[in-house]
Parts: sequence; structure tokens; C-alpha cells
Amino acid sequence: MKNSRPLSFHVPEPEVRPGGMPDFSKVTIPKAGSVQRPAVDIDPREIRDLAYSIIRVLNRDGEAVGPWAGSLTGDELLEGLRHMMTLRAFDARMQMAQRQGKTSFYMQHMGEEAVSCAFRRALEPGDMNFPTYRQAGLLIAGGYPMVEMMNQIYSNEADPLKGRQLPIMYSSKEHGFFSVSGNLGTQFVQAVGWAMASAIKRDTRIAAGWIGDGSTAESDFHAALVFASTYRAPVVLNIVNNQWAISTFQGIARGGSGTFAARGHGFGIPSLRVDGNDYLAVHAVAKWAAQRARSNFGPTLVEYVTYRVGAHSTSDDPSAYRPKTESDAWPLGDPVIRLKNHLIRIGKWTKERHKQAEAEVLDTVIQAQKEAEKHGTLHSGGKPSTRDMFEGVYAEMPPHLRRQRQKAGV
Amino acid sequence: MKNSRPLSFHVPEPEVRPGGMPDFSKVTIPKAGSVQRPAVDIDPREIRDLAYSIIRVLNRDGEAVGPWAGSLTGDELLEGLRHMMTLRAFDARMQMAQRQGKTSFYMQHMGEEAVSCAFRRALEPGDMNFPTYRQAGLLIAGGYPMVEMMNQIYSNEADPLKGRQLPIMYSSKEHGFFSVSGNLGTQFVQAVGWAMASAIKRDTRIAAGWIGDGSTAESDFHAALVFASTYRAPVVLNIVNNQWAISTFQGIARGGSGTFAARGHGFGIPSLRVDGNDYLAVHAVAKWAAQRARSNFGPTLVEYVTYRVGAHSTSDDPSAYRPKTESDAWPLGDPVIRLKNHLIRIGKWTKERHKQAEAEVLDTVIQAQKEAEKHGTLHSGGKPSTRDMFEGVYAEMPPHLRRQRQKAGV
Amino acid sequence: MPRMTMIEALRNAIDISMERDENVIVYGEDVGYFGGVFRVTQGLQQKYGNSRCFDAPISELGIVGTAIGMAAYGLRPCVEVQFADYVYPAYDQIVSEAARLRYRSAGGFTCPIVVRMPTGGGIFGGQTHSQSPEALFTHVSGLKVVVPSNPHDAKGLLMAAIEDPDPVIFLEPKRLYNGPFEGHPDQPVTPWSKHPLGDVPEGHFTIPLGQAVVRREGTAVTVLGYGTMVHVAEAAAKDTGIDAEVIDLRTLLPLDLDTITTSVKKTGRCVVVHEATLTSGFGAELVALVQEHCFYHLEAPIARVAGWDTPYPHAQEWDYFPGAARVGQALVETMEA
Amino acid sequence: MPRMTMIEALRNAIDISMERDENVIVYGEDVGYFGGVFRVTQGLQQKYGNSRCFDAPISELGIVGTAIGMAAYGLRPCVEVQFADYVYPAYDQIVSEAARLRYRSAGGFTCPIVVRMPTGGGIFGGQTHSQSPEALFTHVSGLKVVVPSNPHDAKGLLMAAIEDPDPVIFLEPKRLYNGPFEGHPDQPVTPWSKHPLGDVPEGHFTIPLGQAVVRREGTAVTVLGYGTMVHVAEAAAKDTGIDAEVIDLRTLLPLDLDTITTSVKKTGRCVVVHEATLTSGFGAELVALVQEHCFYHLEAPIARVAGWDTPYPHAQEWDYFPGAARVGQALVETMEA
Ligand SMILES: Cc1ncc(C[n+]2csc(CCOP(=O)(O)OP(=O)(O)O)c2C)c(N)n1
Ligand SMILES: Cc1ncc(C[n+]2csc(CCOP(=O)(O)OP(=O)(O)O)c2C)c(N)n1
Ligand SMILES: [Mg+2]
Ligand SMILES: [Mg+2]
Repeated sequence: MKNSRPLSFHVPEPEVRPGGMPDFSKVTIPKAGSVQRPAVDIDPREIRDLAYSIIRVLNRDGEAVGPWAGSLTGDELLEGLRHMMTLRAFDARMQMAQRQGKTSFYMQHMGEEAVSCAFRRALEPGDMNFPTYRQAGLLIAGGYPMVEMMNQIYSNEADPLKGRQLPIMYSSKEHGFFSVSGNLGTQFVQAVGWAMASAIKRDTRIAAGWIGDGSTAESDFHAALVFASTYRAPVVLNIVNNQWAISTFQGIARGGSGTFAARGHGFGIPSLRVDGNDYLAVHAVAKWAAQRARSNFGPTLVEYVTYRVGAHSTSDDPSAYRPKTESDAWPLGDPVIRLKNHLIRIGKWTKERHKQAEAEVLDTVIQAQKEAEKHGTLHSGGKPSTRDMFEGVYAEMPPHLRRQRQKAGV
Repeated sequence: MKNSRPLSFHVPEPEVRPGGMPDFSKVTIPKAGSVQRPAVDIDPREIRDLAYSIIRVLNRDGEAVGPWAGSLTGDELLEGLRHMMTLRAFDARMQMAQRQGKTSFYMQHMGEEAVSCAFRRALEPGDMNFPTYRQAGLLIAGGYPMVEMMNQIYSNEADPLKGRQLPIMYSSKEHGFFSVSGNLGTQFVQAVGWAMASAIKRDTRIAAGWIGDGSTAESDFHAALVFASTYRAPVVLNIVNNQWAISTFQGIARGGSGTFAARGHGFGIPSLRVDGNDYLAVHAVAKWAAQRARSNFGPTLVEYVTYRVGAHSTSDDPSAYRPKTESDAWPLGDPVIRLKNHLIRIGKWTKERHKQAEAEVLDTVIQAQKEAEKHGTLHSGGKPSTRDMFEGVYAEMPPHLRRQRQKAGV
Repeated sequence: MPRMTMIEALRNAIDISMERDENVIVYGEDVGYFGGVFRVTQGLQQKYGNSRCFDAPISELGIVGTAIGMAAYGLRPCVEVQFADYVYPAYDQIVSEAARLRYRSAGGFTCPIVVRMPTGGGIFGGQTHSQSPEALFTHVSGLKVVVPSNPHDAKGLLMAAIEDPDPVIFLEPKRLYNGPFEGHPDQPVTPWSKHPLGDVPEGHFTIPLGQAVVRREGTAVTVLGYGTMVHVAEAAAKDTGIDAEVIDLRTLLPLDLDTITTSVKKTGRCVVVHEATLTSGFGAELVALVQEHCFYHLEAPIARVAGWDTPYPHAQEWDYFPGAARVGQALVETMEA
Repeated sequence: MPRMTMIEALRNAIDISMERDENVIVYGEDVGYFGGVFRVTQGLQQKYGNSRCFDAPISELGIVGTAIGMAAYGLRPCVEVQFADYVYPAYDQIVSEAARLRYRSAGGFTCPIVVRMPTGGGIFGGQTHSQSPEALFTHVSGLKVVVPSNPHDAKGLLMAAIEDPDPVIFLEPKRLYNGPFEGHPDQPVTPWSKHPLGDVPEGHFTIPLGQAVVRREGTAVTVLGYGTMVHVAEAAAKDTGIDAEVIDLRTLLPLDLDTITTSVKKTGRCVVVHEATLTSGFGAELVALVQEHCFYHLEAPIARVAGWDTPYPHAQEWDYFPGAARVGQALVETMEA
């Protein structure tokens, strides 16, 4: 029976590399409106197909179609558009600020704005997100002051995190935004713990965990699924599949013929894939999952299919590992343009008003930036104190830290 | 939209607890022979149902039926029966030896003998197992000398592991049995690494990883699936679902409506469930999975549905957490009796010869035990040296250990 | 005062904490229905229901990771890792998350969790049921690290740990669960019921974290120890007749440096003992601090007695364990130096 | 001899190792096609194919866990953890498995792996791109721990590590990748091309693990350091004019105690420096050993200069970093003590 043919080693490779023609022909995109919308109390076994398809609402003509359409009013959509535009402008300014040496580091959301902005709208006050570094839309759409975000990015004297954290590692309990960790994955299982706590206390609040496609390989992802499923925690577990993990394409984390969403099946967790560049679809699915959680039906796993248009961070140059024009070829388009077109299509918006809004948004961001820069930037102006460095390791400073602070002369 | 009904916390509970009547009515047992046997190069997407069923060969009448029957000859089955009987007798003697204070600790296999004994037969020389502490059948069926196992259990002067390891943490490269770790789960991903190495070297050997139902919750399980799927490693990933993890029933690790096998689906790994108390079914499935690996089709995930009849270890008393008679109610019966009945049914065996074989097997075990005890037991007779304690931390002893050994006066 | 074993004292501490504060939640592997493999949580599920005391999947990462989330919500999880040897899968969550949450969120989120775990050897548990990993936690800013040596302290320290606003690693020397093991494997161990430190105050009772205690007064040499080694050191003093002052550190981080330096300045000599492997063990930190703060009082090099730098062996357990003989020898040598 | 940056020297070491031994396999996050975020493995996939140099999923556990399996098979994996700050998910595999495999299997299975990781701060990387976790490995019997301070040593030590029969934790001070940072953030760093230690021998070349080297001879005080701190210590000696003898430990485990004690016995004074947080840092072990072996030669307490016991901050990086000024102050105080 022994097969004596030698084995061979398999390493997944993306379709193309720099120099090649971008090719997404192997990515199957179902028609908008074609995927069923089950009741929130559905038996997960009935909807396994949802982990292998993509829920979409906006079609090529900018129409909202199918059973997942209609979760937001026109005015709400207009607001959503503004959130995404704000995030994009914010990113552009901060990216530039980093290039100007005003801070050490930045990470942008280009192409993925719909995911965090639309998700935020599906939550209620008191709910808690456990985000990665690429969900600033949760703050923007949640009304967190941009100036505060910038103060954090600049590590200036007004930085709410006192200069301790790398830029963009925001934290705001009031805005339902758990402290971002630089360690990938860790927050995913913490979200489950928070949700378990809410259930233990017979509260009504729910949690949302966030993770990137690449980071699903981390152990915390598994622990999150295990605990969420065992205790039926009221949590929405979000996977943002933006196709890349720094230089590594999603096939390295995904392997085989599975999808990230399908990882929920072994745990009996309902798992959905959704067009992450479709504001309406993201919102509808987020709302469905949030309602399941709040109705005590337990966790939902959601995979947002999107594309990281920009570099991974200001330390990265994607042209070294993927074709420069790959993002143009991405079949799900741009979330801002798609929502804009839909709003125009339904008569709530015009090209002119969009242009005008772009200018307004930019102006707001610039105003905030000016305000923030009054408090200093990383290497100039006001800065957090050295004392701040010694504070807050514990609720009360223990003797050894007091000795050290003294030694440091502060 | 906010649902103001309070959430509630869910903790899975077994059907019954001590004092209750054992009840496995919720465990669906498909008829023997009813599950398809696909070709080894099947697209995993085609056989997702195999992760939700149970492959069985031996029916109630002791007949081997269906597409998975016929992987072993009558003589091979006779040998298999003897392996299982030997393991059972070995366990009984060593369990007793522990009670007599001849060693500190023991773990038995009662009820699960078919899994490791039958699996071993599906491997070729040179293949490597990464076992847990409950796969001694791999050694017994592989011809590893029982005396050596006992020397290890006794930590005596002839202990191949020099007294360093807890009893039953065997290790034998020659017999394709990787050093057992006391830390759950760790070996599962190492098996994948070994298999990757074999593929990298264009070898023909394959690996097998082993893990318990409870331990699938550990991070290593996830890492193993990720790496096995990404690199299509030639590995068989075995989950022994014996329903219990010490005092915790399998529902705590499994959660929701999934199965352990179904955890492979998110990774595109073909995943099968098999009657772990059916020697023929275990062998057939193991062989199928091994052939897939050796044919370069990559990993297979196999869940063996069985029942831990004995206590978790000599430190455990299961009557504190489950009905004493639960094992009698287990619907998949006893692996030894089932194979015995089959062999009688096909005319290869008789009740009398079985009785006789029992006596012979016991005698062999007792002989080995006598031999081993000549070299000492944990607290009396020959023992490994204190020098052995300092050796082997590194290939070459570094100065600080030499100083310490000197200080210890050895 | 009732006499208790260390297990009973720990259970009592958790029980009262759960009674006083609804936010105290207890879980871990085999912790719920069964009450834990060492039975510390026995009866708590029955008393408080399975929302407050429950079994967890075998994922130390998940246990600690969810506890951090619960703490961020506002609960006070007190979780069990079945053996300290199994804490490593949770190490990232402890080091990168629990320890730093308050700091990195500038107090926006905090992490009042307790991670309990049986530690130490002497039970023929081999390399995976015997480890003493305290030094892997004392190097981590933001954690507190506690090791009780008797039922009295176990209760007071565990209640303080549960009430502490920051994450506490709570190491329970399993060799002491039933009696004060003095490092003589050939001699029977007195049960706690016959030991004064088996007297455990009833009701609410805390021992502030960060306070050491002098277990045995002496003038010749200071012995710094914690957990099992406190009893071993006392035995060594008795065996050798050396008038050692034995200090039970109780909390390793933050450390009670004053009690230490006061003693060493008095005795002029110091021996540090622990069961963990020598190199980079917590003893190194103690030596570094003592020589820094008492340099001009020291009459002899500070000696360390510790587990050898090997994995914890099975058959050679008593060759490995730093028992009364080895500690005694260090006392003699330090006195003669 | 060609002049190389530390990155080039490391790449060269791996390249030659792969050329010489088909069993050397290299992988990690972004290590394959892209060549690593610090570009250490650049070009190796092209040269050796993607069976020998490839990208790994983001699972440090999986990276090290599979490497252990490969090593058991007979390969020599040299894997990368993207930043030392991210090693904790792999901690269990390293501590419980890699470090103990030889011992627990009585040599039946061995684990010749190298786990490379950039370590240390000084690049405004905040708390998750700046850590120095060496002490968390030096406490683990069965591991070797190496920290090079220059391109020359980086090559020789990495080749030795890859050829070593046991698991090696290889920490690369990222602040030194491009030049010998002396701890003066306001001054430009000389590139390695202008530094004698940028001279890297061609071809096969190893530096045995376990050998320290005297970087600067002196008579007044011994400074023990490794990695970035070696250059900082040299600068501090220059800045203060104190005739310090600076020892570059290079390997922390096993440690070259002879070189250390010879020097301290000569100078009678000792300052230990590292970037990791102070408490339970590797400096504690150094102090403990020095006072044990050189007690009667010591004229002053051994001083430690280290990172403060806080997470590594972002804005206050230069307040945190133990730079030339702080080391200089310790030298002065130790001379005056
Ligand atoms: C534990 C850990 N390992 C590695 C890294 C380095 N790292 C930062 S981001 C990143 C890629 C993450 O990719 P993905 O999860 O897909 O998220 P994305 O950046 O695409 O949003 C890596 C490897 C880290 N921060 N933490
Ligand atoms: C990392 C780790 N955590 C916890 C334990 C303690 N422990 C030993 S066996 C066991 C139960 C394992 O159950 P399962 O995986 O189902 O295997 P079984 O014993 O049923 O064969 C536990 C919790 C351990 N050995 N290692
Ligand atoms: Mg990504
Ligand atoms: Mg089990």
C-alpha cells in the first residue's frame, strides 16, 4: 500500500506578484441581493452556506436590492457617507503628518472605511468594541472627538493616553472602544469575556470582537470561538478580510478550500460573509448579528470581504510584494464611491454636493489638526511628562517605582 | 431595536450527573455501513457530511458491513485483538502497581483500546506519531517491548528515560512514538511540523498528531490546523473524543452544534468521524487518511468517537462527576468484545480460545512485569542516578551545570 | 479561630469574597461541578450557581483572556490554572494584556483579576506538575506576585488579591496544601490542624500585599524565602542550630524591601532560597537588592539555594528539591565565610 | 573583509548556513517573498526556493511548534519572530517543549532550532516594538540565549546558533541594525561601514556560544552589558572619562563567568546594564553571580542600570532608555562609593 512517490511541499502563492497583471478572476462574487436573510433565531446548521457566499446589497447600478436591503434610512446613509469621508480625510492628513515627522507611525483604512463605520451604527450605547488598529471608523462614526485622536497620534501634552502608546492605539471606554493592543489577536477573546460578563450580570449590553484575516491564525482567535460557543456569549466576532497581512496574502492564513467565516462551523456558530465595501450590507449583517447577541441567541462570526488599498502602515511599501494597480482591479470597488452612487441614485445626493462635502470634511479635519497641534507633536511643543511614564503601572505606585522615579529625578 | 430583556449566561451541562440514570439518547448513532467511502483524492467540499456522521463497520450482529469494511484480513484482525487484550491487561497490572506504591502515577486506556491499536496498523515504518498519554496502543501494537514501558513507569535503573519523566510519558524514535508531553496539545502542531519537514525533504514518511476532545480547546490545536492546511502537510490529525476531560464533559470543549471533526471545515481539511470502538472502522479510516497524506493530498482530521471507561488517571475518581454505570450505557459498546464477536462470527475465533488468550496475554504481561521489577520500582531497588538528573539538558554540559553537579556532590 | 488546611483556607477566602461581592467570578478547568482537582472550589458552584462558578474549556489562554474582558467590564474574576506548569499558554494574555491594560489605557480600563495556580514540587509530579515560575512574572511590570506559606496567610492574601485593583498572580505551593512540609521527605508532615498557622481568622480578613513577615527571629543570618521554602528554612535553622532569622516574603512583587534590609543589616549575612531553577530565578533579584542596599553590612557573600538548572525530574525528586540539608549547608557555609 | 550592516551580516550568516546545510530552513511572518520586515531574509527565497524559505501564518506558536517538529525530524529550522514583543504566544512551545525535549526523551529527540527576533527599543516603537525579554529565557534550563552587539559577532554567533545541537534564542538589537547606537539620540549614528566591527569575515565563521569578550579594557570598574548597551557603556566611559572595562557578554546562557570574574577581581567594581526592566532582569543574575564569586574583591555595591519597571513608553522613550548619561552616572557613583 505504501506509495513511494516522494512528497512535495506546498506553499500557497497569490495569483500575481509585482510586474504581473492583477487578477481576481478566481474570486467568486455573488450577485447583490442573491443571498438569503434568515431569522435571527435560525438554527446555525441551516445556514452553513452563508459562510461560503457573500452577502451584498448594492448592485452595479447603485441600487439596494434583496432581503438585506433597507436597514437604514436615506438620512442615516448620508451620515454614513460623511463618516467614511471623514475617516478617509483624517487618514490622509495623519499619513502626511507622519511623513512630516509630526509622529512616528500611522496606519490608514483606505478601502475598508465601510466596515467600521457601518458596524458602529448597529450598536447601542454601552456596547463594547475590542478593535484592532484598523477600526478608527468606530470612533469617527461614534462621535469621538477627532482632536483627541490626533492628540494621541501626536503623543502630545493633551494625549489622553499620556504619551504611553504608539500612535492610533486609541482607548475610550465612554465610546465603547477598548484599548487597542499592539499584539495581534489578544482582544478577540477578551471581547468574549466582556460579553460573558454582560450575560453573567444579566445586562443587555453586547460586545464586538475584531480581528484581521492574517491574525485569525493566532491562538486568541481559537480561544474566542471556543469560549463564545460554549457559553453562548452575546458577542459579534468580526473578521476583516482585507486580503493582506503586511506582505502576506490571505491564502497563507486561510489555507485549503475553507473561508475564514467557515471556521465558525466547527463550533456551531452562525457564520456569514459580507461585502465589506458595501456600507448597506455591512450594516444589515452587523445589525442582524447584534440582534442575535442581544436576544440571547449567542455569538455570530462575520467575515467582511474587503481590500487594503493602502500600505500596511507608514513603515510598509506594498509595491515590493503586490502589483501597484491591484486595488483598482479589486472587484468589490470602493466603499465611499459605492455609497455615494447609491445616494445619488436614490436622489439623496448629487455630485456637486459630494464635492462640497469633501471640502467641508477636509476643513473639519484640518481645524481639528490645528487644534491638536497647539498641544504639540511628537518631537516639538507640549509633551507628556516623564512623571506620566511612572504613573499608572498600578492603581497605587509601589515603593520600587517610587524609588525609580526619584532616581530619574522627576 | 434594542431588546431590553436581560441576557442570561449559558453553561453546557451533561445529560446526567451522579445519582441520575445514564442517558445517551441524544447521541445519534448511524447504522454500520451507512456512510460513504469517498476516493482519497476527493475535494473536501464534497464530503462535509462525514464530519457530522459516524463511520462504522461492525454492526450489532458482529458483521463487517459497508464500504469501509475489508481493510484487514482475518489474521490481521486476530493480531489486533491480541494487541487490545494486551493493552488492557497491561493497564490493569500497572494500575495495580501504582496502587501498590510501585510508581507514582498511571493512566489507563479502558474502552479506547481500538483507537491507538488499530491506527498503528495503518502506518508504515518510519512514520511518526505525536501521541498524548493515552495512546500506548501505538507502542504495544508496534512491538515496543513492554518491559521498557514498565521500566519507564517504574522510573527504575533501566528506565530508558533515566527517571526524568512522569510514568507513561514514553518516548521512542525507533518506534515512531514522539516523547509524550505533560502539557496538553503541544504535540499536535509539532506533528504538522514533522510532516512539513518530510515534504520539504521529499521523503515518503508521514506524521500523525493526537489530541483529546478536551484539549482541542488549546491553542496548539488551532495552530496545527492552520499550518497543516496552508502547507498541505502529510499528516493525520487525530482527535480522540472519549466524552470526558477529567471531570468535564465534551460539551464544554465543543460548545454549540458543531462536532470536533467539523473544525476542519474552515480550513478546507477533509474531516471524518469514526466509531472509535470499532477496530475495523478505525483501521479503515486511518488507512484512508494515511493514504491521502502519503499521496500528497495533505492533512485529514479524524474524530474517534469513544468513551473513557476508567478514571482519568490514578489521581481521579469519576464517581464524583458522572454516574457510575455510564460506561455500560455507552451505545458504541466495548472494542475488545466487539472485535472478539466479529472474529467469532467469521469463524476465526471462539469463546474458548478467547479465554485461553486472555490467560496467555496476562501471563506475558506478568512476565514482563517481573523482568522490569528486577530493575527496581520507584521507591525500591535500582534507580537512575543523580548524575542522570544533570545530564542531557544540553548536548554538552555547560559550566554552570557542571558547577551545580559538583555542588550536589555527584 | 477555626483550624484549616490551606485548601480550606483558600476555599474560605473565595467563598467569603463571593458572598461579599457579586462581581467575584470563579472558573477554570474542572473548577465548577467537581470543585477543582485540588478541591479548592468545592461546593462553590452549588452555593453560588453556575453563572459564578463554572467549568472552563482546556485553554489557559481563553481562561485568562476572557477574565481580562470580564475585568474590563467590571467583574473580579478569580480564575484557576490547574498547575503553574500550564500557565504558559496564557503567558501572552498575562504579560501583554493584563499587566499593561491600566497603563496603556491611562486608567480607562483596568484588570482586577487573580490567577491562582498550584506551584512547586515534592509530590512526584515530574516536570509538568512541579514548576515554580514566579520569576517569569516578577519581571513583568504591572503584575503582583503572591506566594503564601500557610493557611492563615493564604486566606488573608487571597482575599487581598481578589480585592486588589490590579492583576495578581497567586501561586499556591501545593506541597503545603495539607501541612507544613519541612523538606524532610522521610519524615511525616504535621497536619495544619496541629500548626499555629493553621489558625485562620473567620470572616473577612486581608493581609496587605507587599508585606513580608519575620517567621523566626535570629541574629546570625537572614534567610529570605517564600512558600514551601519558609518551612524548609526553619527546619534548616533547627537542624543546624544556627540562629537564623527567617523571613517569609509572602508577596514578591511588590517586595517588602524594608523588612529585608532591616534584617540583613542586623545579621550581616544572607541566604536566599527558592525551589525554582537557580539561574535568573527570583533569588537573583533578592541578592541584587540586598547587596545594593546592605553592601556595607555584609560579612559574607549572599548564598542562593535553589532548584538545579534542569527540568524537574521524577525519580530524582529529592536530589533536586532544595531540602533542609542543602539549606542547612548554605547556612553553615555562610556563617563560616 | 567586507563591511556589512548587522542586517547584511545576519543575512550572510543564514545564506551561508543554507548553502552548507540543506537542512537549514527559514520561515516566519513576511520572511519569504518579502524577505522580512527588517529585510534580513531578503533574497533567500529566490535563491533557495520556497521549500526552504517561506512565509508563515501569523501564529508564533505555530511557527515555533512546527519548527520543533521539523527539528525532531532532523532539520535545522531558523525561524523569525517579527518582534521579540510577539514571542509570548510561542512561549509555551519554547519553554515546555523546545527547552526540554532532549532531556525528557533522554536524547531520543533533539531540538536544534534558532528563534531569531529583533529586540530592544530606541526606535519610537512603543510598548510592542521595544521589549527586551531575555530574562524570560535565561530562567529556562535547556535554552541558549544570544545577543550580538555588532555585525561581526552577529554573523559568527548566528552561524554557531544554527549549528548548535540545542534550541537558541537569538535576540537582535534592532537599534543596532544599521549602526552602533551609543545612546545619544540627539547625535547621528556612525554607520557600520565606518566601524571596525562592521568588518565581517567572509564564508563560514562561527563564534562559540558562551564566550564573552572585553570590548574596552580598563582598570577602574567593570561594566557588564550586551547588545545596544555595550555601545552605550563605551560612550559612558568616554563621556565620564572613567577607565571602565566594558565586557560584551554576547551569550547570556550559558554565561562566560570566567571573563566576568577575572575582570571584576581586577577592577573591584561592577556596573551591570540592560535595557529590559530592572526587576528580575538578567542584571539580577549577573549581580548575584558577581557578588558570589568576587565578594572579597568588591569595593562598592554593584550597580544596575536598566529600563524602569514600566511598560516601554512612546513619547518618553528617551527618559526610559538607559542611555549614556544614566550609565555614566552609575559609573561615577560606583567610583565614588
Ligand atoms: C502577536 C503579533 N505578531 C506579529 C505582529 C506584527 N504584525 C503587525 S500587523 C501584522 C499583519 C496583520 O494582518 P491582518 O490580521 O490581516 O490585519 P490587517 O493589518 O490586514 O488589518 C503583523 C504580522 C504583531 N503586531 N503581533
Ligand atoms: C496545558 C495543560 N493544561 C491542563 C492540563 C491538566 N490536564 C491533564 S489531562 C486533562 C484533561 C484532558 O482531557 P482530554 O483532552 O479530553 O484527554 P483525555 O484525558 O480524555 O484522554 C487536563 C485538564 C495539562 N496537562 N496541560
Ligand atoms: Mg489583513
Ligand atoms: Mg477526553
